Amino acid sequence: MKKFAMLAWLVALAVLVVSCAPAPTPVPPTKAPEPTKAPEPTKAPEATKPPSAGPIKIGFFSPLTGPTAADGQSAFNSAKLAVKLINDAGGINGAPLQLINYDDAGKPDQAASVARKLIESDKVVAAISGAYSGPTRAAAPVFQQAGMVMLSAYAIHPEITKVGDKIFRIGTLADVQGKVGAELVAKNLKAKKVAILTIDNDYGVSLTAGFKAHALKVGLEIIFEQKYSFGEKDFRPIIEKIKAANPDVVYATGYYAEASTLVSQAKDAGLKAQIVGQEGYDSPQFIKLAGANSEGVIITTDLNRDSKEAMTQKFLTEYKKAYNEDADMVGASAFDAVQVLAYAMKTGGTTTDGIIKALKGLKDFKDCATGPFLRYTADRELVRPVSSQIVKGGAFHLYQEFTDPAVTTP
Amino acid sequence: MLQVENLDVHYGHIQALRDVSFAVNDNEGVAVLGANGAGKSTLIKTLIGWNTPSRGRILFDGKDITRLPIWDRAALGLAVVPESGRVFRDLTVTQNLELGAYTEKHRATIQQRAREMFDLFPVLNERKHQIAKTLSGGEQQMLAIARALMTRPKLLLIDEVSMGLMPILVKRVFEVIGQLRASGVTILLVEQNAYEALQVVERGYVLENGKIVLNDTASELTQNPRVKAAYLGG
Amino acid sequence: MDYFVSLAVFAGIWVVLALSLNILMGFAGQVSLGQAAFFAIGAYTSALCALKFDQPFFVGFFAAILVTGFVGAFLGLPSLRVRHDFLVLATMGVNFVVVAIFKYVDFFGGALGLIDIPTPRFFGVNNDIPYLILVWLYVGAAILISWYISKTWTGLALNAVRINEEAAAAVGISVPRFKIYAFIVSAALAGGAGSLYAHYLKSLFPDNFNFIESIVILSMVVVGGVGTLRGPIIGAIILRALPELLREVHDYRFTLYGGLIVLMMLFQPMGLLGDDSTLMRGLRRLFVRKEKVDYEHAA
Amino acid sequence: MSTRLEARNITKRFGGLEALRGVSVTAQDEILGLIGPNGAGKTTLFNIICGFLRPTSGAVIFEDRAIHTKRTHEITQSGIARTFQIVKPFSDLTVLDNVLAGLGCHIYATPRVFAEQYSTRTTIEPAREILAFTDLTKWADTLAGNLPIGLQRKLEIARALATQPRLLLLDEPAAGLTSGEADELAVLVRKLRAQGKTIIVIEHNMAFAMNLCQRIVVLAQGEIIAQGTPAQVQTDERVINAYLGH
Amino acid sequence: MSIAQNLSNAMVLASTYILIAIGLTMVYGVLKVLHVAHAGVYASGAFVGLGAFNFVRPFCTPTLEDARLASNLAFWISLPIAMIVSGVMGALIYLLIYRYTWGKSPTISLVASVGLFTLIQDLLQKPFLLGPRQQPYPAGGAGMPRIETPWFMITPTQVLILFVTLILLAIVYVILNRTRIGLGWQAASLDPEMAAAVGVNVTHVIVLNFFLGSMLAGAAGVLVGVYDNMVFSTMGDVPSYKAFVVVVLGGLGSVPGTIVASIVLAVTETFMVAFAGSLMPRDAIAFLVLILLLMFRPRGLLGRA
Repeated sequence: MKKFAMLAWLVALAVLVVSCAPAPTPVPPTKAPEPTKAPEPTKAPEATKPPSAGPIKIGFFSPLTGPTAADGQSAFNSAKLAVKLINDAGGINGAPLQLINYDDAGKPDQAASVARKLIESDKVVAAISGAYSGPTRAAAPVFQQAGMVMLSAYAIHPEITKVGDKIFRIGTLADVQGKVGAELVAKNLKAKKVAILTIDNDYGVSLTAGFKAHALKVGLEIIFEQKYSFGEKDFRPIIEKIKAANPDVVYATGYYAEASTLVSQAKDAGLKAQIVGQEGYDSPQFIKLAGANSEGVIITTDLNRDSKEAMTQKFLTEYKKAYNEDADMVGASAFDAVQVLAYAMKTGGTTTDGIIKALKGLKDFKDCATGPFLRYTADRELVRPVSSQIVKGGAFHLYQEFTDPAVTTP
Repeated sequence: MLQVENLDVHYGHIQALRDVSFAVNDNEGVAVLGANGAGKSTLIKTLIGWNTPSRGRILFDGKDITRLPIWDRAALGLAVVPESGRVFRDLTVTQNLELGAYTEKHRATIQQRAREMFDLFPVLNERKHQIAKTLSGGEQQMLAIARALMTRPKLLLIDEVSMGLMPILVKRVFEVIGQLRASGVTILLVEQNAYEALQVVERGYVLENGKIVLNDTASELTQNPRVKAAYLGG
Repeated sequence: MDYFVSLAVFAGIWVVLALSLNILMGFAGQVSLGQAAFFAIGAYTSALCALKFDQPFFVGFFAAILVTGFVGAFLGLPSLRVRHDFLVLATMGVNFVVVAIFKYVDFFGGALGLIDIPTPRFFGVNNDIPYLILVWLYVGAAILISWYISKTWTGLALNAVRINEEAAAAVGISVPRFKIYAFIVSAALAGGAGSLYAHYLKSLFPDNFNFIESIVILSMVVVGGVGTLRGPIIGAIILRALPELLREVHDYRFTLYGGLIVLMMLFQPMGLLGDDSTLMRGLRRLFVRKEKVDYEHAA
Repeated sequence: MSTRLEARNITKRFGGLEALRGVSVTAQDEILGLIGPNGAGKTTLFNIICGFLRPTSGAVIFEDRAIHTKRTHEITQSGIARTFQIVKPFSDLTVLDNVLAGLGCHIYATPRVFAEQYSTRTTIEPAREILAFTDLTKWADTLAGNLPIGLQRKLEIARALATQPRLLLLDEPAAGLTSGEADELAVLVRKLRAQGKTIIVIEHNMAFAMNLCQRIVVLAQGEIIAQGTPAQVQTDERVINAYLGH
Repeated sequence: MSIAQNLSNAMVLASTYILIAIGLTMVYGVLKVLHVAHAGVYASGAFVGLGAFNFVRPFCTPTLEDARLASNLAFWISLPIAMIVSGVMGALIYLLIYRYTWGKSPTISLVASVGLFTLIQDLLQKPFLLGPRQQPYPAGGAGMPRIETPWFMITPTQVLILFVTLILLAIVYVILNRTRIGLGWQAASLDPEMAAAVGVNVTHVIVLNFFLGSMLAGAAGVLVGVYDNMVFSTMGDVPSYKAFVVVVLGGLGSVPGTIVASIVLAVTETFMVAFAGSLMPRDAIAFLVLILLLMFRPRGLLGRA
């Protein structure tokens, strides 16, 4: 036993030492720029190289472990795909892009540290958050303070962009999504009575706030409202109550895991009301998990799979080709974040000021999966049409496009 | 039957038994006497296997069982009536008896023996299906003895059977032990109640502070002033 | 540099958390899986002082310590009723309820959390170094407090309570009172750490304080060595640094992390630096010549 | 002789079991022996006196004050200390610290508990005196858990003495001791008596009790069956019956 | 809203709690260990069940015309496979870990268990096992009927869960109360030392204990996976603490107590979510109930004093 213990300790120690030893060159976990990244025989000349000759480094962080790892993986995969497509097409004015990704494990303090690591050790020129609101909000001030642009791909917390003039957002603000939801319910579905289900995090709360604000204007009656927790698997008691309240529409915020459970249980319990969701549902996973129960569910989202835009279709097919699965909304947003950033660097150069200037000047940008991007507001929020989709025949299809600036402007 | 050689037992740094050697022969009753804390319980626990000796050997039927797992000792024919009985409190009387014969695989044999026990202890028969914890202290002690007898043990270890019992019950329990002795069961008795214990055994040892200080026949020990002094307060 | 500063800041915060739980667990013997609740209460108190009442950092910091200490006394009450595994579960429940309150009550920011918490700047220096120094001053204070407690009558009483409550009562120690003392000090220390965390991270969400964090804190104390001063410090630094160091093998970092904890518990149950650990025995053999006590002939 | 402690008509029930039935005991300034077979209720009575248990009915009066509603630490602070049948030293602490823990008795309830270090010259001196008195000086720096049982019993007495009690309850202090150790112990207890402390001893070892105690109360089955001088008790028919099992 | 419908839903929820918690209770009964990694076994069970289901289903199709029938058959094959693999996994956990931490401070076992749980979850998340995404487990009701009454309705999947739970409970009951080994278990959980002294091989009993309890957890994983039509690597997160609430409510170590506590908790949750769900999340409610109960009954609902 004694010897065995010692042996096990040695093994453990060896593992630790090996894993702690700094890798000779910090190999970023992306394979995309590999061809251009020639083996570096010595490190010394690197310092003397002109900055334009090396790859342009973009920082990226997303949850690759923990309960939100699936979204982090989608985001990371899509960003890698975008970088590959850009590099295949000649990079940024000849210089290849290099994506440097770290796992934040879904934790804000890890994101805050990772942000600093990206800035210092990896010397990135700009960063993209492929993370949820908590980590994104924790990293944003770090980039702001370092004078570096950060794009939030899909985190929807309203306060993220308020951190400062260097923080931009790709995804539609929750407030806008909520408003579009209310518009859809009132105008397109011609409903009167609505039940609201709110997931008890920033995402759900912001969506519900937007929805309720607009619901007053369009004359909806909210007859039921309830919160539930992230990861909820048992909506049955709530559904029983909703059935009793008998609304026309259930506006249910949440992500696809909760949503697929909700729509299945609603169908089981014989709930007749139309279910309306948002981009959190927008994943092939939703249809895969809910199966036939997902038929007829309407959501508001940025990704229009029926879009005729070349880049949308290219993203969808290339993603499927690269990863052998269908792309989702989170991935599309991360993809677009890279696209927008690449565009900004192409037009404005790789300095922070240049990127900001280019982003501010963005007009009707169509080189993206969830486009077109009309412009950035002064608050660095994106203005664009919001689409709504309906599940039909086991796939998302366009239901209605919302372009009314009164609704879609943040 | 049982031979103990040079046994040392430690609890951490405390030594509870020092160089204890003794033997129990076939069909013999032996008592180990001693005051509280003299090491009697430690001795029994070491024989059962609850304690591991730091030195010495325990031979049972010629086989070295010093390092044998506890449950295998039961299979060899070593049964125990532990201090305060330790019946399985939440199980029924019958279940307790069945557990006594745990090493016996045939159901019919087990039932047969359980019937024998009910004959031997009619009071248990009345309470067959009762949960053990509802039994009185004396009944629990009887149950513990019956449980130990279920294996038809070669050697029965009995630890402080009189502890916490009313004098009338102590009498009754010792009567039962006497009967067992008479029917040829080999018994090692650890007891504070020297007077009763020496009535039912042939030989005795006196343990003091972890050491065996006296070794004699029961009748001699009863007369021995040292025992008398220790127990009857001189 | 900033990266290491941030690692050092967080490491310092976790060292305090580990030390705070150590007072409860190592000194008073009360195993708690709710330490993140006190951490949360401190963080929220301090953040609210800054955001809702416009108070400077130090006001929030001391308010955090006071409020958490007070709440600690209250939340320590279950320890008077229930023991051992029941207490573990009860404290875990406290963690859930506290997080739920922060999440569902709008005054505390609700699910949207608290944001724009200012990071204080000292001496006109425009980086985080002074803050880092402040954090480690607090770590020093926590070490000093732990050390001082262990030297005072309170420490002796807590030790007595941990070892045997009945014997403690029999020498005149009010067991409930000292358990509550331990809860107060432990909670207050964790509360201060929460304040430092809030002002460094600048934003707070209720989910930052899930009971998983309590488990991490407990693991730090146990891996390092319960009841010692060095143990929790080293445990916190190791468990905090491990995921960062393992970044290079990032695909398996939590597999390794979990595996190492299991191995630790199998082969070093006293903790890396516990009194009877291999490492400490080795160190002692190297540096101290221990006179052999002859227990045999004690009597 | 003034009455130090009076237990009045104490009854204690655990569920259906009656451990004590209307027991009344008075202790003057003396060494009082409490004997009886196992399960007689001796330790239960101790536990009631020192506050671990509440009597189902009856009262405990210590120096004219009722203490049966007080908690253990308050009772200890008011001047009653005890030892345990199954020794409970603070095993991870040194022998010296164990005694210091007892010395803290009158500090624990004051604010000094936070400010003062427990191991200073002013506290170590009296602690060492107690160690010397109980002949434990040699073991001062040994962990209590590592001591042999005999010394642990002594340590329990030392720790109890450190609380400066006027009434000392000793629960089977001679159990597990060699006759030599028991004799030493008896000497120690007499010395304590000479210092003016009242002592109640639970004892199994009759020889020890008869030798040491000035007066003896015999309990059996939760009732007092006899009391008097050792000589009286020793010859009492009921005592011999109940206790010696004849 | 229908009280009867909520009650019937709650009973199904209770069934899943029972299956997960009984294993924990059995482990606690003998070892007094808070076995967090049990939730890892539960998730692994779901994963193995799903893997077996997906592997077997294509083989069932050529011989059976009806896809529905094929899927049902595949489920009934996958369930015992998942249970056996989970059982072996549980037994290994004891043999490799708890055997060595037993008898030391309970926090050591707890921390080891937490480490193991982290490890299991992280491994499950790897692409060559389950991957980071939720996977559907489309077994439906596995051939069970739908039950409809005027007051409430039970879906085929719910019938399946109730049915399997009842069968497994019956088996556990028979094993514990009618077999020699079950008697040995009861004895070992009451007094391991004494049980060993009458010849109960405590090591065997404990291994069997882990095997059985983990089998039930594996079954729970499969059933919950089918119920939610979702299997994912972190599905053990909630059970890792919820099962403890059940075990503690039940009085730590009492099997009947666990069953009662599961029902009490499921019913409380169901009705509290309906009436007070916006005041507090479900788990916080569960813990509030636990804390309040512990303040009044410090040893759980059916705990021994």
